[in-house]
Amino acid sequence: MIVIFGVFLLTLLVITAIAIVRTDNLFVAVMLMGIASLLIAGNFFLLDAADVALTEAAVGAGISTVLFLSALALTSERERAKSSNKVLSLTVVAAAALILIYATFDKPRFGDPQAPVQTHVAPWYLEKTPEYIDIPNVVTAVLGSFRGYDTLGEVFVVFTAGIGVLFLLGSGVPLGSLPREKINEGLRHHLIPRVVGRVLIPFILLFGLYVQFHGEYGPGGGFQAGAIIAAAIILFALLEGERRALSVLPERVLLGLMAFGPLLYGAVGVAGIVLGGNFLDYSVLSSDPVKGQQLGILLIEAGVGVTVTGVLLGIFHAFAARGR
Amino acid sequence: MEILGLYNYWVFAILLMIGFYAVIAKRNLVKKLIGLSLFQAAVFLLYITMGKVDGGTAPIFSGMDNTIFSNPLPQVLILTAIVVGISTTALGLGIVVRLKEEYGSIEEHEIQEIDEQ
Amino acid sequence: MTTLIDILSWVLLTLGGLSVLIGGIGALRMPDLYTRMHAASVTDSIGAILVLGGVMLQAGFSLATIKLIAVLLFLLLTSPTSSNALASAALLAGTRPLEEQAQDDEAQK
Amino acid sequence: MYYAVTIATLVTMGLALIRAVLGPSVYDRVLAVNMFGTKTVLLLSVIAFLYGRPDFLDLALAYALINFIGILAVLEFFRNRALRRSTERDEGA
Repeated sequence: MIVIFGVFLLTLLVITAIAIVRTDNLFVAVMLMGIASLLIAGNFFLLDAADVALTEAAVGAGISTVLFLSALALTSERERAKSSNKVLSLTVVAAAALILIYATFDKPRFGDPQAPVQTHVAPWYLEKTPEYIDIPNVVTAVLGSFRGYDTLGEVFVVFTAGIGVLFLLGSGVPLGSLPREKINEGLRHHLIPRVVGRVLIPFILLFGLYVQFHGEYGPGGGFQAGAIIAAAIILFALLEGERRALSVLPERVLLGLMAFGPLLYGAVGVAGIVLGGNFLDYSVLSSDPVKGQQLGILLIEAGVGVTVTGVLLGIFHAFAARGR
Repeated sequence: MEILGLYNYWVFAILLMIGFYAVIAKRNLVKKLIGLSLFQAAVFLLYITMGKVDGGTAPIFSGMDNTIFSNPLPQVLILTAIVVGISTTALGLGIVVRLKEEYGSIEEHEIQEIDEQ
Repeated sequence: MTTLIDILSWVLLTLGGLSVLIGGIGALRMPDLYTRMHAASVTDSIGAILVLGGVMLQAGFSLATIKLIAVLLFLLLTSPTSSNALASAALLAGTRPLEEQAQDDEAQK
Repeated sequence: MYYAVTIATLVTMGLALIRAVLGPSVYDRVLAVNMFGTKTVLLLSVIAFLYGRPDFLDLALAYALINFIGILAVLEFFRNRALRRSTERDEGA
């Protein structure tokens, strides 16, 4: 039965995707992307990926809509040109789709426990996590410890993307030099959203912290928590105007946060070397190897969370500042 | 159920190609980025689908014995990829915004025309 | 006692599912934006209360119930607010309710 | 019984999607997205119980908290657009 739910959601997803490509109104396309994100998160949940669904929820529901809309506000809302070489592109795409579908017939069936993916390293992770790290969430264990190098790389990619956006867009005109009426006051005159939003923001922040520190026991971790906390502060900026948001978390602090995460992550790795282990080997951080692993994961998750918050907020402010 | 056994992969292929179509056929740069996001979503779907095990549950121990767990590894890869995806999309949007400021347009062929002049 | 709670929760879940469905049909079939909004709010308020209430009865007294109460509270806070924000944005942008439109058409004749 | 509720929610999601694709105005689409969000919250909470893993209610909680931001961003976008149009008109006049 659950398989059929998944099939239904996926069918809706395909319909949404076609609608996204067909519409020439970019605002509508962004709205439909929101729906696609909800559908795909639902699917991830059905496919047993609670952590991934939580990430998609944290990123897709708020932040990506906000970013696309601020880009649309700076560019244009309508697609003007007709598609180029429609027939040719459609032929290429259809041919490639057919080849891909033909290739799927060699794939192991959905959910097959004997598929090569399931037999290679995954059983080892599932078996050894209680022994080496002793935390319930295997995803966090793999993310933080077994594949720590990968995650370090990803954190650097996020950091680089953030730096790139800041280089491209800069931070715009400094707020102090602007005449008063030019400063974006946000939705201050909309009383009801403002009151409700104010009630909500502390809870979102609290939930973000819960996701950050509960990540070893349930779905969660630095990536999700960073996105959720950034979402809370973006909500504040939308409601109270950017100036208030920037006085809470000034740009210098944001830059510091962006750099602090990778530094903390790297420092934990170097600490491993100094204490006589390998890079990113947390076992030596404490006298008890298991405790050391747990401590290491806690620290690097904190680093990840800080970077993601800093980068997403930095990007948001860079786009918002460009509108002035 | 045999027919449904590959449905997720078919949706992956179709979704991937819908995103790809937006990237190659559309001339609006924001639309191309939206297409790229769809493309990304399709890849995420492929990975997560591969990690699913029949009768399994999410790989988070909950004190129950003899439970089958789905594969944690694809989930780790995709979890980080989602956040990386949004930051790179933001970078792309940043480039589009700068192009609009310099060329006054976000349509690919108009930018090319201005360049050729 | 458990049977009673079970029956009660099934009743709540069925009613909730029904109201969600009715609201969905309404949101599709109603003639203009404001009436559609009215239909959609059925699914957000009574539908959510009934469904989550039914699930809560199944969960018994546990952490899950507290989370469900939180979910319900936040839903009841946010969805009317976003409906209100949307309606005011639409009204300010010049979308008018159907009846008013009809009256104007009459007046023009 | 969970199945019945799930099916009802899924069908409603389908109906909301049709509304989002048909439009006709942008507000209808925003309404559909909003409706879709609350339906996802219901779906996730019911499926968490269907799977017997109520600890995954965190997901529903995340959506209940965060969906709001998208709608506010849309509101802000409309407000900005109205402002831009009025300044353009002023400059044109």
